[in-house]
Amino acid sequence: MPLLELKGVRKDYGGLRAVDDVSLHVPEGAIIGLIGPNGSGKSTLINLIAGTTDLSAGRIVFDGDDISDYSSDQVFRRGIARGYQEPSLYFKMTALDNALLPVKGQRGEDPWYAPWRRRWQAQEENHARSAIDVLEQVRLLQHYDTLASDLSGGQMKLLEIARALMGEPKLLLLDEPTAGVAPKLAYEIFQQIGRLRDDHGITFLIVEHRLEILFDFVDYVYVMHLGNLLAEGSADDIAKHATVREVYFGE
Amino acid sequence: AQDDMETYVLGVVLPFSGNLGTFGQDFARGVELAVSQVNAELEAAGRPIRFEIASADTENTPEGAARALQTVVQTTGAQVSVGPLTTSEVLGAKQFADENGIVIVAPASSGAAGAIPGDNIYRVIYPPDVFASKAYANIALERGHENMVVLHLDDPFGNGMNEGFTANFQAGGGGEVASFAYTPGATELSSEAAAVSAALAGFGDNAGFFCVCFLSGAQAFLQVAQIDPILTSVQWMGNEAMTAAEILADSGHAQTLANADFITVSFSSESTPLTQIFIDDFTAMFDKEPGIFTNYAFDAANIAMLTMLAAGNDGAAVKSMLPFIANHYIGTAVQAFLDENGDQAIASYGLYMVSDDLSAFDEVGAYNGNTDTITYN
Amino acid sequence: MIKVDSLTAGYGKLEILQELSLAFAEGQFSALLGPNGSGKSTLMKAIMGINTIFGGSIQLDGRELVGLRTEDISKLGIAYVPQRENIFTEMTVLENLQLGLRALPREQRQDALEELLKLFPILGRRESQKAGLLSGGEHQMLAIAIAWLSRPSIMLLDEPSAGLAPAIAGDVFRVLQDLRRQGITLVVVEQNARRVLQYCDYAFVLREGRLAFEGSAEDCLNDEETIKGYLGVHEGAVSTSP
Amino acid sequence: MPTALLVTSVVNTIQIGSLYALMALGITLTFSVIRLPNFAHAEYVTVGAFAALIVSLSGEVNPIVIMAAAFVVGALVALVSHLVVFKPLEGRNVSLYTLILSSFAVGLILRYILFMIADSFNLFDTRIRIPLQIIYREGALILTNVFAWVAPTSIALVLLLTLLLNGTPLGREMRALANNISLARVIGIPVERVKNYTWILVGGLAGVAGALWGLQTAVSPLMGWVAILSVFAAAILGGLSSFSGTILGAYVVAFSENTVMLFLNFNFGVDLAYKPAIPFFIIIVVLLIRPQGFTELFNRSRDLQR
Amino acid sequence: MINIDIGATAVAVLTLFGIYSLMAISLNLEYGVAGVPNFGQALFVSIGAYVAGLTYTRLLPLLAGEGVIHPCRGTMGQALQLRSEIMATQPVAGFINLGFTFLFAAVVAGLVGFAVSYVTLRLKEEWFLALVLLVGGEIVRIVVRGADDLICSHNGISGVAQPFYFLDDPRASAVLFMSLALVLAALAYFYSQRLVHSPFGRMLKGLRENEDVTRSLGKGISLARAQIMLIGSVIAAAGGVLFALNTGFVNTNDYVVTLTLDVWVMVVLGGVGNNRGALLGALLIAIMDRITQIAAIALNMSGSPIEFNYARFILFGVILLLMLRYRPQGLLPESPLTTDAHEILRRVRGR
Ligand SMILES: Nc1ncnc2c1ncn2[C@@H]1O[C@H](COP(=O)(O)OP(=O)(O)OP(=O)(O)O)[C@@H](O)[C@H]1O
Ligand SMILES: Nc1ncnc2c1ncn2[C@@H]1O[C@H](COP(=O)(O)OP(=O)(O)OP(=O)(O)O)[C@@H](O)[C@H]1O
Ligand SMILES: [Mg+2]
Ligand SMILES: [Mg+2]
Repeated sequence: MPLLELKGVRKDYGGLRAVDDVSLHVPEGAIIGLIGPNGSGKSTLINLIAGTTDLSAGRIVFDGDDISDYSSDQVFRRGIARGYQEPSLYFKMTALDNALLPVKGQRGEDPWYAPWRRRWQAQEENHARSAIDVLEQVRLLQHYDTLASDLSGGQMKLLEIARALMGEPKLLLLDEPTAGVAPKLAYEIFQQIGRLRDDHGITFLIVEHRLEILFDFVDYVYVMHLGNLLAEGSADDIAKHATVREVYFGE
Repeated sequence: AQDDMETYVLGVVLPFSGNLGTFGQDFARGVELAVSQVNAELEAAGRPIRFEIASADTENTPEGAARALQTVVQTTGAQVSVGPLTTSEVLGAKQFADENGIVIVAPASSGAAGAIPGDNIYRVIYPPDVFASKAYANIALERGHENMVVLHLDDPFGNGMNEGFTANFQAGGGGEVASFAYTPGATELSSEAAAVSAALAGFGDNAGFFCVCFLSGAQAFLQVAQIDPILTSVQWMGNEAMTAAEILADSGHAQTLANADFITVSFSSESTPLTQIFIDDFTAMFDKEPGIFTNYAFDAANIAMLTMLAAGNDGAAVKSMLPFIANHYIGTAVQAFLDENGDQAIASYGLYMVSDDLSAFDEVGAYNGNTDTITYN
Repeated sequence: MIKVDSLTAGYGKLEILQELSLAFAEGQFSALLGPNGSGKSTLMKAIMGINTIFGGSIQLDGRELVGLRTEDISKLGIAYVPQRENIFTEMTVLENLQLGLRALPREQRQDALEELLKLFPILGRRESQKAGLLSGGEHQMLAIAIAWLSRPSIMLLDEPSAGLAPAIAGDVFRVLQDLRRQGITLVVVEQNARRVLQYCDYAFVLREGRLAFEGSAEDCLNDEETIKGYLGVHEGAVSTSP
Repeated sequence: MPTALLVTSVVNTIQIGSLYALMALGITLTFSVIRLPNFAHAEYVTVGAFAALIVSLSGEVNPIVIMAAAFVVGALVALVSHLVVFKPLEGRNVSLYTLILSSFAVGLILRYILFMIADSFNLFDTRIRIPLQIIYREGALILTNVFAWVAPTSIALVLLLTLLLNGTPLGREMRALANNISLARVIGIPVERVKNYTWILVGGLAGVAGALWGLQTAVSPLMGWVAILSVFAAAILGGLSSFSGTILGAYVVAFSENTVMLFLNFNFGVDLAYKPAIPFFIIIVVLLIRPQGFTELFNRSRDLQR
Repeated sequence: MINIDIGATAVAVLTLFGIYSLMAISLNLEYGVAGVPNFGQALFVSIGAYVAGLTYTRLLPLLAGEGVIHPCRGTMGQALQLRSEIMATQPVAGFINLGFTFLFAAVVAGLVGFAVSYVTLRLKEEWFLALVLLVGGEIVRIVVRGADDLICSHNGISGVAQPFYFLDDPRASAVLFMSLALVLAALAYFYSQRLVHSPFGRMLKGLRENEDVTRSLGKGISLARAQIMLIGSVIAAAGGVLFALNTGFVNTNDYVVTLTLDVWVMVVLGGVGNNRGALLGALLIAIMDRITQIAAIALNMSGSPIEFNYARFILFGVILLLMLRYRPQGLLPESPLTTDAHEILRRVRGR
C-alpha cells in the first residue's frame, strides 16, 4: 500500500482549474519528483496535501487514513511536514527555537504546566538532544542561537528542512528546496535528503526545476501540465519523454 | 516680618482638557480673581497670611478627578479644594477627600447623586437640581402644557434633572413626559431634534419642550431645530447653560429662542450688588467677560478662603467651620445656607427670557424654591 | 558604461562589498556569479542607490550615481529586476504592465505592450488577475516584463530564471540575447552558471564581497579554479539541457 | 414612523452621509496608499473647521473662500505631519501598531494645540458665521442653504477623487507605492512627490469636510475626534480600499444613525442614548461577517482562465 | 508653594504603578508575546471595575448579614451609607467580598477574552481585531451606561472602598493597598515570565510571527490564542478591580479609548515582548503623569503664561513620537534568547 495516495484531486480558483483530476501515489521510503512548467499547479498540489488549501474534489489518503478534510495542523500531526517555496522561517527566533517549535506533544505548551518548569524540563532536555542531532545533520549546530533572519539563503533552506524533521514526519513535502541556492550547496542539500531517506526512512515529495540535480536522486517523477498529470516514470523515462521535452524543455 | 508670612494653598481641581475645558479655564480665572482680591485685602490689613492657587486637571473623568485632587494635596499640602466641576468628577474625588480630611467646595455640581450627608463635599452656592426641576415643572404646568418632551444630557446632571422634572410635573397633574438622552460631547444632534419634533407632533397641541443641555449641545440642537416646523411652534424651557452669550451671537438661534418663549430658571441672579462689581473686576483683570457660571467659582473660593482664615489650614477645622461661614456669606449670587448634606438650601432663582432686541436675557420673574412659588415682574 | 570604483557598500553598519572595482561595458551582456551571500544582489542594490554606500564611486557614462535617489537613477535608463518582491502584488497584471510603461511616450505604449504579450502570452491571459496570485514562474515573467517595458538602456536582473521551468528559462535567455542585440547593456546575476555563460559575453565572479575572477565567458568556462572552487557547477547524471 | 419624521431623517442622512463620505475617503486614501489607519485624520477635520471659523470671523461669508482656506490649512497640516512624523517612521520599517499609535499621538498634539488656540483667542463654542436659510420647502421636506452646500460639494469631491485614483496615472502610481514602495522607486516613480500629493489631497479633503461639518455644528477642538469612529465605520464598510464602497458605507452609517435609530426609537422605544453604539455595531458586524465590506459589489473580478 | 509630601506621593505613584503593571503585563502577553493586538484593554479593565460595582452593592451587604438596598435613584443615599459603614466596621466582610470580586472579575473577563479570541478566526486582517475590540469596549460601555440598574452608571457607584478602609489611619490603609497592588503585580510578572520562557511562550511567539506556518507545524493556534487571551484578560480585570478601588468610585466614563491607549503606550515605551519593559513602561507613565501634574502646578504658581494643562498632553504626544521614532523597540527591547531551551541545550551539549 502506498504511503500517500491522491485520487481525482481537483482545485478551482474562481473559473481557473489549477489542479485537475490528479491521481498519484507515493510509496513509503521513496523520493518522488514533481515537475512541470510554471503555473502547472505543483505548489497548489503541495498545498492541498498539506491542508493549507481546501480541495474542490477528490480524496487524499495517507497511511490508511482519509486526510482530505484535515486542517493543516492535523495533517502535520498525522505525519506530513512541508517546506515552502519562499522560505517561511520564524525570522525573529533563533535556529534552535525554530527547530523546537514543531515538536509534537510538548507538555510545556499547555499553559497549565508552562509556568512550572519542573513539569516539562526533562522532556525539553530530550527535545534539545534531538534538536542537536538534527541541526548537526544540516550543519547548523554552531548557529543554534543565531536569528533565522541572519542566516544565509542556503542555510535558511536547510533550517526549514531541519524544522520539518523535528516533527518526525513520515512524509516531507518540499517546494523548490534549492531555488536560488548556489549549485554546490544545492547538491549538498539533495545529498542530505538522500541520507535522511536512507537512515531514517523518510519519504519525500519534491517540486524542483533544477532537474540536473533532482534526477540524480529521485526514484520516480510525475510531470504536471495545465493542472493535469502529463507523464510519470523514472528520471530516464521522463528525460526522454517527447511531450515533456516539448512542454517543459521547450523543444 | 517676611519670615512670619504664612501661605495657605487653595486647591483648584477642574476639567481643563476634555469637552468641558472651556468651563474649567473660566472657573479657574474666577478663583484667581477671588484670591487676588483677598490677598490684596490681607496685605492692606497687614495680616501675615497669603493664599496661593494650586490647580490640576481632572481630564473630565472621575478617576482623573481623584488623581488630580490627590496630586494637589500631596504636592502642596492643600486642605481645601475648589472644584471639581461636574457631579461625577466630585464623586470620583470623594473617597480620597473623605479619607484624608480634604474639604471639597464644589461651585457648580448640582446632581442629586452628590447629596450625601456627613461627607467632605460642600456644594455651597449652587442648589441641588431638586429645586430647579420643581421650578421647571411649575412653569410647564403654569404654561398649560399637558405633555412634555425633554432632551437631556446623558450624565448625572441631565438624568437627575429629567427624573426630578418628570416626577414633579406628573405629581402636579401633568401628563406624559417623553425624554430623549444625548451623549455628552456630541457635536451633531439632528436625529435627536427629529425625534423631539416627532414626539411633540405626537402629543398634539399644548405640549412643551424642555432642553437640559450644555452649551455645545444646545448650539448643535438649535442649529437643526431652528428650521423644524414643529419645534419652532411650541414653547421652550431650558437650563441655565443655554443663556450663554455664544447662543445669542447667532441671530438665528436667538430668534428661535425668542419665538419659542424660551424661559430659563437661573441661579445667576442680579439680586446682590456684588454681581456687577464681580463682572467689572473680572473684565478688568482678564480682558474678557466672565463665562456663565464663573461667579459661582468666585463665591466658592471666597467661602473657602474665609473659612481658612477663621479655622486655619486644617481640613478637619475647615470642615467643621465651613457651614457657619457659608451661612454668613453673601456673594455674587444669593446668600448660602447649607442643608444636612452640605448643599445649598436657599433656592431663589431668577427667571429669564430673551430680550426684545435679542441682545440679552432679561429677568422676567423669580422662583423661590423654599416656598415653591413663582412670581413674575 | 557603468564603472564601479573601490566601492564599499552594505546594510546599516554592515559592510558587505569591500573596495570593489569593476566595469560593465556598454552593449555587453555581463554575468555576475558567485556563491550565496557573496554580495551579488548587494552590488545591484548599490548601483540603484537602495542600500548604504560607505565609500567609492559608481559612474554611469562619467556621471556619478552615488548620492542620487533610486527614482532618479531609474530615470537615467537603468532598469532593475530585484531578486524578491519585484512585482506589485496587490494590483492586476495589466496595471503592473501599465506601470512599467509609464516612462515611455504615449504613442509607443501600445506597440510595446503587444510585443511583450507575444513574448509572454500567459501574462495576457492573466491580465485581470491580481498579480500576487500568479504562480512562481508567472510572477518572475511579470517582473522582467515591467523592467523591459520601460525600454531601458541598461538592465540589471537579479536571478531572472530562478524558479522558472527550463522552457521559460530558455525563453528568458533568448530574450536577453535579443535585448543585447538591440544594444541594451545587460547585467545578470545567475546561479545556473553554465547556462548563462553560454549566452553572455563577459563574467564577474564575486566571493565574500570581493572580485574573485573576471574575464570573457569563454575564459570563465575554461577556468577550472573558478568553476570548481567558487561555483561548484554540478553536471547531472541525466542530461537535461536541451 | 410618521412621514414627517421619515422625510427629515432622510434629509439628515443625505447631509450627514455626504460629510461622512468626505471624511472617510481621506481615511481610505491614506490606508490604501500609505498603509496607515490614520486616527489623526480626525484632527485634520477639526483644523479645517477652525480655519473656516477664523476666516468667517474676519467677516468673509463666501462659502467658497471659506472652504478654500480650510483646504489649504488642512493640506498643510497633513503634509507637515507626514514630513515630520510619518515619513521618518516609514523609513524605519516599524510595525503597523507603532504607526497607529503615532497617528494617535499626532492627533493628541494637534487637538491640544487647537485647545490652546481656542483658549487664547476665545474661540470656544463659536460658530462659523454663515446664517442658516431655508431654500426649499414642500410639506415636511425642508432644504437649507447648508444642505445645498454640503451635499453637492461632498458628492462632487468624492467623484473627482474616485476618478483621480482609478482613472489617472497619478492614481495608479499612488496605489503602486502603497503596494511595494521600493519597487516603485526602482521603476522610477517619484515616490516622495506622489506621497506629498496624497497627503495634500487627504488633508485638504479633511479640511473641507471640517469646514462643512462646522457649518452643521459648533466648532470645538474635539469635534473631529467625536466623529472619527463613525467615519472609520464608513471606511471599513468600504473595505478600506474601495472608494465607491466607502461612499456607500458613509451613507449606510448616516442612515443607521438617523433613520434606523429614529425608527427603533419611535417604534420600539430604543433609547437614543444608544445612538453612539450604532457605528460600533456596524464595524463589528462588517468585520466579522463581511470583512471585505462593499468592495466586491463594485469590482467583481472577471473570471480567470487558463 | 510647593511642599511635596514625598511619602504619600511615592505611595500614590507606586499604587498606580502596580495597577498599570497588571494592565501592561496583560497587554504584553497578548500583543507583545502572542501578537494579538488587543485594543480593548479598557473593556477588560472595565469588567473588573463593573464587577466590583456589583459585588459592593449586591454581595457585600449579604456578607455582612444585611439586606440588599437598591443602589440607584431613591435609595441611593441609604445604600451608600450602608456599604460605607460595612467597609469601615466589618473588615472580614470586606475581605471576603474582595476575594469574590477578584474571582468573579476573573471568571467574567476570562470568558469574554476566551470568546473574543475566536472572533479573530473570522477576521480578514489581523489589525481588524484591534478595531473590533476597541469598538467592543465602547459598546459595552454604552450598554452598561444605558442599563442603569446594573451599577447606576448614570451616576456611578461611590463608596467602593479599599479593603483597609477600616483602619483609622488613612496613611496605613494607603500603604497596605499599595502593597496589595504591588504584590499582585509581582505575581503577574513572575507568572508571565515563566510563561514566556516555556514552550508555550515559544509557540505564542511563533503565532505572532507567522500564523499559517505555525498551524502547518501542527499547533492548534486558535486554542493557544484563546488561552493567552484568557490569561491576559484575567490579569487586566484584576487591574480593573484595583483601579476602581483606588478611586473608590465606579463609573463608565473612566473606561474609554484613552485608557487603552495609555496601556499601549506603556508597552511600546517599555519594549514590546519584554515583561520587564512592560513594568518599566507602567512605572514611567505613573511617574510621568505625576510629574507633569506637579509641573503644571509649579508653573502655574510661578505665574508662567503657558497653559501647562494643555501643554502636558502635547508634551506627552511629543515624547511618545520621539520614542517611537528613535527607540521603536522600546527602552528594553525583547531578547531573542528568552526560552529556557537555549540554556538547556548549552548544558546538554556541555556534558
Ligand atoms: N489563490 C489563488 N487564486 C487564484 N489563482 C491562483 C491562486 N494560487 C495559484 N493560482 C493560479 O493557479 C495556477 C497554478 O499555480 P501554482 O502555484 O500551483 O503553480 P506551480 O506549478 O507551483 O508553478 P511555479 O513552478 O511557477 O511555482 C497558476 O496559474 C496561478 O496563477
Ligand atoms: N537587508 C540586509 N540587511 C543586512 N544584511 C543583509 C541584507 N541583505 C543581505 N544581507 C547580507 O549581505 C550578504 C550578501 O547578500 P547578497 O544578497 O548580496 O548575496 P547574494 O550574492 O545575492 O546571494 P544569493 O545568491 O543567495 O542571493 C549576506 O551575508 C547577507 O546575509
Ligand atoms: Mg510553485
Ligand atoms: Mg541575491
